[in-house]
Amino acid sequence: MNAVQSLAHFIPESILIVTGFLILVLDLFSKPKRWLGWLALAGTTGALAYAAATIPGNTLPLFYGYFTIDPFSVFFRITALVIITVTILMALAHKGTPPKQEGELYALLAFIGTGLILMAASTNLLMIFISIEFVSLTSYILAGFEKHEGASNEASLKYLLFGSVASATMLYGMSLLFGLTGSVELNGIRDALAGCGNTGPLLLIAMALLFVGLSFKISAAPFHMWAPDVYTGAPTPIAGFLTVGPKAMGFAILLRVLFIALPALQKEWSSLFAVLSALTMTVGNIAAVSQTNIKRLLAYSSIAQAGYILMGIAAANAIGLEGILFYIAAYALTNLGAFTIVIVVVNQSKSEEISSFAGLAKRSPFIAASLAVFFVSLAGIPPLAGYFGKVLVFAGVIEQKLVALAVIAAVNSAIAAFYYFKVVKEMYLTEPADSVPAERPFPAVLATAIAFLAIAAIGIFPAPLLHWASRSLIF
Amino acid sequence: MTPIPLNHFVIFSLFLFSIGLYGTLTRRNVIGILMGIELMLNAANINLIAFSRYISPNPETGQIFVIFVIVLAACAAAVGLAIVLAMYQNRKTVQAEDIHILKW
Amino acid sequence: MAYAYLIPVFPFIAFLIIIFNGKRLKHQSAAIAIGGSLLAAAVSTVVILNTLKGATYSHTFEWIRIGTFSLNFGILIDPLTAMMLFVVTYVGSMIFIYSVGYMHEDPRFSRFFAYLSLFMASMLGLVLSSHYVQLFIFWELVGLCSYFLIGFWFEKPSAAKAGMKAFITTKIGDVGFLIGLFLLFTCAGTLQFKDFTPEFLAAKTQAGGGLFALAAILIFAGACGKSAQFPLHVWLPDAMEGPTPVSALIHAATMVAAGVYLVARSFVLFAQFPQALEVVAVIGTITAFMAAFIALTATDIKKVLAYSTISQLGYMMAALGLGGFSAGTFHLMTHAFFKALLFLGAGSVIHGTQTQDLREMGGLFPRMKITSLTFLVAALAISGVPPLSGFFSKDEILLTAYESGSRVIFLILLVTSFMTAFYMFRLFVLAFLGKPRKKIHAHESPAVMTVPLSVLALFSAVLGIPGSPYWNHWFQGFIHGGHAQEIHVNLFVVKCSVAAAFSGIALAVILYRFLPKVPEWLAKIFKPLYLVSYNKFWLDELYQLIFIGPFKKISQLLFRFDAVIVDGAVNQSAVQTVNLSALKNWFDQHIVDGTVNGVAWITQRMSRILRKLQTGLIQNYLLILLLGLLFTIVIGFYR
Amino acid sequence: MSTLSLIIFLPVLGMIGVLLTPKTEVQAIRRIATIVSAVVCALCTFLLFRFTASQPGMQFVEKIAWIPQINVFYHLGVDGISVPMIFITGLLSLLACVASYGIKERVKEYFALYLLLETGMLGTFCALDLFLFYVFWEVVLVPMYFLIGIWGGPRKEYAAIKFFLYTLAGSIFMLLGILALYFASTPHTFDITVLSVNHAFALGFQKLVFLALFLGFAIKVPIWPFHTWLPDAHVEAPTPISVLLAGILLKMGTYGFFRISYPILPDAARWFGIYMAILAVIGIVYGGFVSLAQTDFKKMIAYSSVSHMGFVLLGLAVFNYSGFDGALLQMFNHGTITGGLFLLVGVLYDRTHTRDLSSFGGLGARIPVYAGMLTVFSLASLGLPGLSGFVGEFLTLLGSFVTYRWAAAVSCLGVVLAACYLLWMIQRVLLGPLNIQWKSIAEINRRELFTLIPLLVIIVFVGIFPQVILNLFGPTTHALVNALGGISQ
Amino acid sequence: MEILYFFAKTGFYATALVTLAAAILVVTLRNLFHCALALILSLLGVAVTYLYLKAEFLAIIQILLYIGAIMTLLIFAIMLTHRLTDRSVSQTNRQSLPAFALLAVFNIFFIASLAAVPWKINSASLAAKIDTQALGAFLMGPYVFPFEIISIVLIIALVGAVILGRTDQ
Repeated sequence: MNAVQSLAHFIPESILIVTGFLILVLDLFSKPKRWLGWLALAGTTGALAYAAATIPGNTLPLFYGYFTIDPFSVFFRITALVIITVTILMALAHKGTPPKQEGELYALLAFIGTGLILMAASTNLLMIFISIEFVSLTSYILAGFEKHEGASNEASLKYLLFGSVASATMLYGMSLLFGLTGSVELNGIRDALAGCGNTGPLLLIAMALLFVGLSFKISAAPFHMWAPDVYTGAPTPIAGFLTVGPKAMGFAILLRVLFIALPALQKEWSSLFAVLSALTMTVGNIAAVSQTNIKRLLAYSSIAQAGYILMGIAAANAIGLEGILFYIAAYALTNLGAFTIVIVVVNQSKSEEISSFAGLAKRSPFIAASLAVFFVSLAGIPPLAGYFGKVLVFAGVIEQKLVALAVIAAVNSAIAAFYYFKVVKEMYLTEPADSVPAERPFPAVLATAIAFLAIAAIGIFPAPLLHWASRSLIF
Repeated sequence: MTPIPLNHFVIFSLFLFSIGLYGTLTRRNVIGILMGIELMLNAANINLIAFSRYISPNPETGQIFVIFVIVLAACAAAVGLAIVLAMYQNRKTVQAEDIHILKW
Repeated sequence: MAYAYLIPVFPFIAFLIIIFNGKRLKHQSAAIAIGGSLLAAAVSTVVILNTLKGATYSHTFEWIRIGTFSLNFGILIDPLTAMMLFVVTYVGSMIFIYSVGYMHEDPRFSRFFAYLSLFMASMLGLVLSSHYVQLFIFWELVGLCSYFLIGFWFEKPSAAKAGMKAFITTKIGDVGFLIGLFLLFTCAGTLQFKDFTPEFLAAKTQAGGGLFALAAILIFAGACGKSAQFPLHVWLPDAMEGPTPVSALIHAATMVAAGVYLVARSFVLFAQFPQALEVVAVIGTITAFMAAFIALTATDIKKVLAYSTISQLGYMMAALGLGGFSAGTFHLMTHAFFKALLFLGAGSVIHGTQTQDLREMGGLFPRMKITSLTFLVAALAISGVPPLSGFFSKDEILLTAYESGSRVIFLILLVTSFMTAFYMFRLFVLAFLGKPRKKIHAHESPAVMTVPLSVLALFSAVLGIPGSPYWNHWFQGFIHGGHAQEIHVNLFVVKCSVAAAFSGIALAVILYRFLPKVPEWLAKIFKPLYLVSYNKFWLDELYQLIFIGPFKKISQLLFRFDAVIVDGAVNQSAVQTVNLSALKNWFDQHIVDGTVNGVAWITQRMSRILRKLQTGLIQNYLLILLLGLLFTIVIGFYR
Repeated sequence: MSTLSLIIFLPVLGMIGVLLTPKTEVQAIRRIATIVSAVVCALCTFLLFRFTASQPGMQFVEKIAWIPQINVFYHLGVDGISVPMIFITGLLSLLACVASYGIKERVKEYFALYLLLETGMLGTFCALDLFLFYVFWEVVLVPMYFLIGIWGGPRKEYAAIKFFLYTLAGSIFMLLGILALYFASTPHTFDITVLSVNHAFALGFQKLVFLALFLGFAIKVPIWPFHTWLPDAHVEAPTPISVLLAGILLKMGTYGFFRISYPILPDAARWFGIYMAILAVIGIVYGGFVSLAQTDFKKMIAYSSVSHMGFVLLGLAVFNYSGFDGALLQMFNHGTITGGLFLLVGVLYDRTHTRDLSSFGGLGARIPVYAGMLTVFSLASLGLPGLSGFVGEFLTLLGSFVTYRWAAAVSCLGVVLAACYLLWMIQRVLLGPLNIQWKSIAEINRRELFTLIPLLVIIVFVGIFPQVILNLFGPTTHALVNALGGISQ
Repeated sequence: MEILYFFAKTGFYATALVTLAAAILVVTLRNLFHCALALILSLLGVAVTYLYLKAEFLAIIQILLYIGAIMTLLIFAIMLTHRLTDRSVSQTNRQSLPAFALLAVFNIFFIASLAAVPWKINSASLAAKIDTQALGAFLMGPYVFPFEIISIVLIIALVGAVILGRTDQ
């Protein structure tokens, strides 16, 4: 489809881009900047509404195939828009953004939303690289947004360095893949590989190099080392965003690469991801156990969650893939909800230590209950959304008879429950230091409510989402 | 005429890549690390162009890819230096070993 | 005789009325209890009269049915049942009446009668049972009542302990009983009494069920517990902590006889397997002798009677074990009356003197004439002085022993008979004759106590007659279901028996009435023997040493095992190691305060290692990235 | 809404009601919770009477597609195995609710969680879909964590997290087993009734799945050596929660064997029978010995549960009519008896604030009604004939004797030990000279009696007329035994 | 002609050697300023390599854009580190040995694998001539979308650099 025709299907992204530029412009003339956030919110909501209302049933290779709208990318497009909407709400609730820079923050968030969708809609190596760099570059900036905070600087810098090395490595892998197959189109790569049948060892090296970049994006061990530091140092709303947004889209790309371009190597990569999955969840969970900083705990938790999602890839069967999509949606909502609560609490206590959650249940029962529900969902306890995601990926693994992985994951789930409940314990079982109820900014309440209701609804009626996920598996 | 064998380009780029990676791993200075990254990107670029020329049915693919890579590298350099600058303002250091308040 | 089920119902109703209205009823509860027992006695009388005419009755209903397996409970009335009914209702009623006087002052008067009624109901239920499991149920219930009544004065720690000891000791026997029942059931496929006929057993044995003897012996274990047979007899002397009427009713006349009843009831089974019978005989003989030997030196009036009871129960067991079905049951009946009488007499003495120590008594005869006389009757009866009841029943046992061919058992039983006479009269002399050894304000008990004494004395005196040659051994025929038994009188045995009785009496009277120094002197000469007797063969101590102590040890050990090993071996060892290091604080904070099992500990440990990797230095991260890359490649290659 | 759904979700409605009530309105909150529990209890009783015992199949079936993509159904139904459990759950929930009036802190949260717990428990016993079963199974977990953790004793946090993690770890393995079953079946299904009929799984597979499920169930029961969470949880939990824990939660484990492991994995079940019997016997004897060593009243009862649940397991291990019936009956009985004992411990603890057995003594004279109650429940617990405990133990032992003579024989030691520790407990609490400290201790009050009398009635009734309840589940268990190829005796 | 090719080939290998040598200097020299110079040399070498691959436009881009960017880098480096570079401490950290070892392993793997690769040389492409005009047409044609996206990225980078880089007291 040519560029002009394509624009008709590019409206949600256009809305975001226009919103971004509009904010950048308005920012110059406006002293109070808060309303710009609401403007951004309006933009993302509008984009979301439009995207949700116009779901094309077939595959649309927009812009000469550089932006593919298919059920798969639609799923991630809507996920991305939800993520970015909630992130803007979080940013609105967060205290600590330098007032001067607020406008740019919302603009960047609007832009990064576009970047996320690009990632999901990329079907060739070029667009994959560009969109990843798009999101990464914006993320580097966002992570360092509170530039007077040493931690924020450091997070940003580490993210940049690690991200750039990973990107360069990935690019090197891409170049080899290009050389081995003569194509940058995922379809072309598949055809080339299917044709030759004999997959040389260099292909494996290329694949490994490529996976470095993708694994960096989804923070799979051992390419996760940046994640805890960055999530801890970045401003909380950004940290929340980073744990879900780029990760979710990273999975989207990974799925496309694996299932479109590299089905010929399925044996190789499925066992590779089985190992990475086990390693990732184990590392994430075990490291999380001894954390005392809530953001850091959530950072490791999000690493572990990536490990669970990888189980679906290791399984590489229908239910596992449905599980991945389902898991990503559920996990995104839950984690964003949890970070929202962290914002609320940290706004007041100024401390990110878990001890600042002490007795929260008495001070602000609703907030505490919400966080408890989020953690229960993350721990995979029914009947909440997180549970069903976990069941599906477990199911995928079991169907493939990867018993060892299943057992490792089971043990990990128990370990995970321990640290999630460490926080729950702090909220419910420990006496509060004071009885001042936490301040509840409206955007935070809204974000929490969205997350809460969504995960409860998905938990009790998982069928629609599952249905959607299974329908979205058409690349 | 016999063109230069493709493998020679690949090996050349491999070495360049390795040297760049080595630099990122060992330079104490953040700017040094960034330089290493540039070398790695260039290595990839050589590959892309070489393969584009030798293998791809669409010989422009690699070149255009490289153009985008170079632009993105420039963007990354800009952002990276901005971050380094912000860092330097706060912490008065650009030594990688001093950047470790975030750990564990 | 369909109304027979009413027999246990009356006392049970009495129990229900009293237990729920105890506070309101106060002393009226005695009337209700006595009413219950008398009604039971009345109905029993009708039943017994019917039985005497040769009628039997059985009725069953289904209690539990699981698939093809069912437990059909019901009522079985045959001569043996009739005899037991007679004993239980008559002796029981007398003791109920007696208790009104004895317990008059007690604050838990009504509670006492409630328990007594419950016991009566359970005991009657036991007697009427037509099925082993049904019997077992009532068997346990009488045990429970015994537990309650022994510990009736539970403020006394010794009483509370005695109750527990009784319950647990008998429970051990009961477990044997229960396993025996299971075994019997698996062998025979039924547990109905009436199914066990010699033909049936013979058929089953032929078919290959060879475990019957073991089942019988295990059932006998239950009887051992209940009837205080060696080695489970240790609870009975302690059970004397209960009020004396309880001792009389439960621990002399009825409940302890239930073991004998059980063996008698299962006699067909035992008779089929000589090995089982042998065990019964040997245990009975040992018990008879041992208990009598201990009784020689006991100084507590009730303890003497308790050992005497054990000894007499051993006698009965021995009789059954030697094949003397009628001899054993006959002695059961006569013993119930005279032993109840003895206990009640002793109770009267205790009531009158407020002491149980023989060494403090003496010279009660003039002050407690009725008590003394009735006691004398009972003592003569138990000693086997003709023509009182005990003579005939005991004589038959000795005859059985003699004819069984086992001379050793015969001799031992004979010696036991001698000792019985001796310690009985030692007791009688010490308590009633001579001069008071201490200032005690003895007085005769009220009529409500002495009248039952007199009635029981009457029975004790004449109850031997139905089984005597004068009635042509009518009782023996009756108990065998109307088949007249050929029993020839063996004059040698009679002579021996009479000689033993009289010599025992004479020796006791001489030693304790006229030569009071000699017993002490004898005790010194035969010091080892004396000590053995006085310390009851050290069995309590032995049990403490080999059972109770180790059990407690095991339980403590297992508890510690549970806390230490099962509950996180790693964890605990971790505590130890970590205590040594400076990590203690960390440990307390994270482990003791958070989690505590081994997995958690390992997790924490690994967590720390992982934290070490997370140095915060970006280049370390990058190095790991490179490692990861190689790792990935290697996995790809060597998948 | 149909009966079962109503039973299951009424508590949730009640929870919402409680949540909507201001937290200062303590009376109203209690009233809502009590009324809801009472209605549920009434419905459970209704269910008990409307249930047609002679039919072995499922009744009151409800089946609605829940997650059609993976064949998950909201599938409820009851048979003879679940009906008694549902009944006792309804009953104990009501009684424990009344017993919860003693809770003074954070009442609103308490009752909200309490009602959620009730839903989970009832749901577990009604679910006929493995997926649904697992959901309800886990729903029990979270409220329980809070109920122990917030309202528990001094070491509540430790006990709560230990309970939580231990059970969770087990149940995740159970989930793996469930998923394996799903994939092994063709067409893929979670339906317990379908899986039970259609079992052509290979033995190796069965064993593996059985082990996975076993881990989940065994921890819940708890089977030795997975029991160590139990004493801690019991000791720290508030009285009503201990009641539910002992009375119902433990049964969920053994129920799982009856409902899932056995019908679906018959070959593995038979293969593991002997090992289960061994564990059962160890549990019985071990629990008895360890109970004997306790000085803490509650801990003693807790360990006695290990012993008593051992009997259930023993009955389960023997594959014959009397074994299974005995096991089920023992489950039912243990619920009533141990529930009652925990209530009684609570009554005493409320008055004395100690559970140290050595600090009591002679209370029998001071509070005779309480003493009577404690005695009767203890006697029932030690298996006195005439009370319900005996029948269960008897049938279990009888059944096990048929299959494993040695197991039955050794287990009898547990019977003796039960007598030892319970009577010793009675002696230390009720008998002996009165400890002067408690000379003005108050007699058990009417509310507390209300919580005990129904249990007492059941204990006596079942003790005397066991056939009534045996009829209830007999046809179902016998059908199960037949399906397992066990001995029809 | 042959000799010309020979020189051309030799020229390529010489360029490659120089490039690699310069790259090694980049990662080993102590003085950051010297490193930057070496980097320029190295990038120039890459540009020459592009010429060998008949990508003249790319070579120009490489020189203009890359060297431009590097100049910026250089300026910042000097600006920020003129005090730091004088330190006589090593500019490499303690990881050099493991890094070297791991990279050596990687290279061995790589080269070993490389030998086995049957490159499918496309002679049509080899012969094809891609001039600047054609590239421009491609960029404005099928590649317009990535091109537009890149422009957004550039703006973002610009905004980001401004936000993070500006000093606002």
